[in-house]
Amino acid sequence: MKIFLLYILVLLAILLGVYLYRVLQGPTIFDRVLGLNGISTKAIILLIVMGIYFERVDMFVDISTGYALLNLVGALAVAKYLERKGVP
Amino acid sequence: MEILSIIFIVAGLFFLIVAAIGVIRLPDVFSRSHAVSLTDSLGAFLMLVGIALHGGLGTNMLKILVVLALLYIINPVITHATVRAALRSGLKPWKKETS
Amino acid sequence: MAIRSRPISPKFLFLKAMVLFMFWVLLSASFEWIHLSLGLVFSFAVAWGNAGHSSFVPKFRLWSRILLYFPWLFYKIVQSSLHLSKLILHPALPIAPQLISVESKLNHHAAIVLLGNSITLTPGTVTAEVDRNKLIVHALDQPLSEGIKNKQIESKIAEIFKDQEPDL
Amino acid sequence: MIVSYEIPLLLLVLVTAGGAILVKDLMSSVLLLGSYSFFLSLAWAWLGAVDVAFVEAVVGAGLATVLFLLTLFGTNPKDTRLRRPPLSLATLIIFPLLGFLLLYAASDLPVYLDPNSPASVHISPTYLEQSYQDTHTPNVVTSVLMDYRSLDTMVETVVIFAAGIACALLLRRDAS
Repeated sequence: MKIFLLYILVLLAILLGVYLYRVLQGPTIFDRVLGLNGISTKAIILLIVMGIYFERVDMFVDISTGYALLNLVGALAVAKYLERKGVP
Repeated sequence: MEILSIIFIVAGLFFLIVAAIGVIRLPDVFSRSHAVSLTDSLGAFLMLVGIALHGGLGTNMLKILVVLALLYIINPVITHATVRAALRSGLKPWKKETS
Repeated sequence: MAIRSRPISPKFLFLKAMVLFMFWVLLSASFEWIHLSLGLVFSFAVAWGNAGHSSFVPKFRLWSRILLYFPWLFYKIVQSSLHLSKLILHPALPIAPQLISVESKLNHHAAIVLLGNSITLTPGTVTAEVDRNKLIVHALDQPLSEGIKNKQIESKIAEIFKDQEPDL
Repeated sequence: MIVSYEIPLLLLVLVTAGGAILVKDLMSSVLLLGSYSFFLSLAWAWLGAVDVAFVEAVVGAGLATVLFLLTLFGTNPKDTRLRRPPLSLATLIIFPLLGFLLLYAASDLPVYLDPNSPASVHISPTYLEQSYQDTHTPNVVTSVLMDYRSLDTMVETVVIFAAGIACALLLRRDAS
């Protein structure tokens, strides 16, 4: 089971790399924002899998809750900014 | 229980990988947002339920389900905000050239 | 859409504080009296601090109907996820993205919010703009936009909100 | 079994950091910095420093992004395009040299997770064993921060508070 979880972790890191490609390359700014949202969802899942791997889920779940809430604040701020100022 | 959780996790991974392929392949912001929402809804659900089953009953399972509920509340809001900003800033959705 | 500040109803305040307090207990997972009393104080403070913003006072019957709506929504999510994965993995990428504009007959703020969130949560369709009860939806191909146009989700939500007073 | 899973995470951190420098406009740079702190806090979480990861997520991904955006609100749209001058010769020589020196110095550090390293035999066991009897604080990090070096922490807080008040006074808008 532990090896299986490790494979999942590595696979999730590769998926993070895929989204990072979208953030780095994305033709418009909205592609970057979208990639960032994908990264944060993936990071939340990755943290919980990490918690299962270390058998300390109680600590890691708290961070992922904080991630989720902060991600909301950050993404809404970005969307508000882009709506008000237009595409740079 | 163990096997059930592995099945859930593998199914979730399938949807995550499909969404990543979609984020690379699809042509513009609007259609990519569909791929991201695919991960956010079904992929995350299957992954987290699989992990919660693996952990067994208890407060940890409950906390993981709380994170899942938060994801389900937050993600549509973020996707909608991004897409609305894209539409209002004058981006045109991609159309097939042949039509 | 304007935020009206209305008189704070004590029952609503108490319910909100209790929900926040449950969240606190779940996160702290400790039952010492000092933690519990701190949580109680803070949840009442937070509930009182933003009591003026909410215009939606939930009722028990409504909530139970909304909870019964979620499994059906999840079934729709699974259905359209499989459709979308087939589209993405298809080598020719047979997509036909389109913006469609939908006018709904719902007349509650909460119902419109639920409709928009359901459409966004279902893969393949994203709510791009909401103006009172007119929604602009971006759909990835023809069957998905047909699914929005025949108003299956909307009729379900209208069923939920049928005995509420309209406030839009 | 010790697995070096931190290598892919650090690679992602490196790519984002490079991208944030090389990208063309400031807004993308801010977004890349946000994903940078996501990856960095994943790396912290993998190394077991959960509270550092939490602070990195809160401050780096949440607050810093919002602060950068507030700054960008105040700028002219044409200022956010970046023009980079070509690198000078001194930069090209000094920075690789500095990196080489740091790597050279890092080779003297004890191996990661080595139980015989000076840090884990000299003073840490004392704190780990006695902090609860001394201070009655359940969390060791909190007991070190708030009890053993409480004066230091207090003065730090005073400095941050003074800086915050100074910023608020400088940036305040006049009513007139």
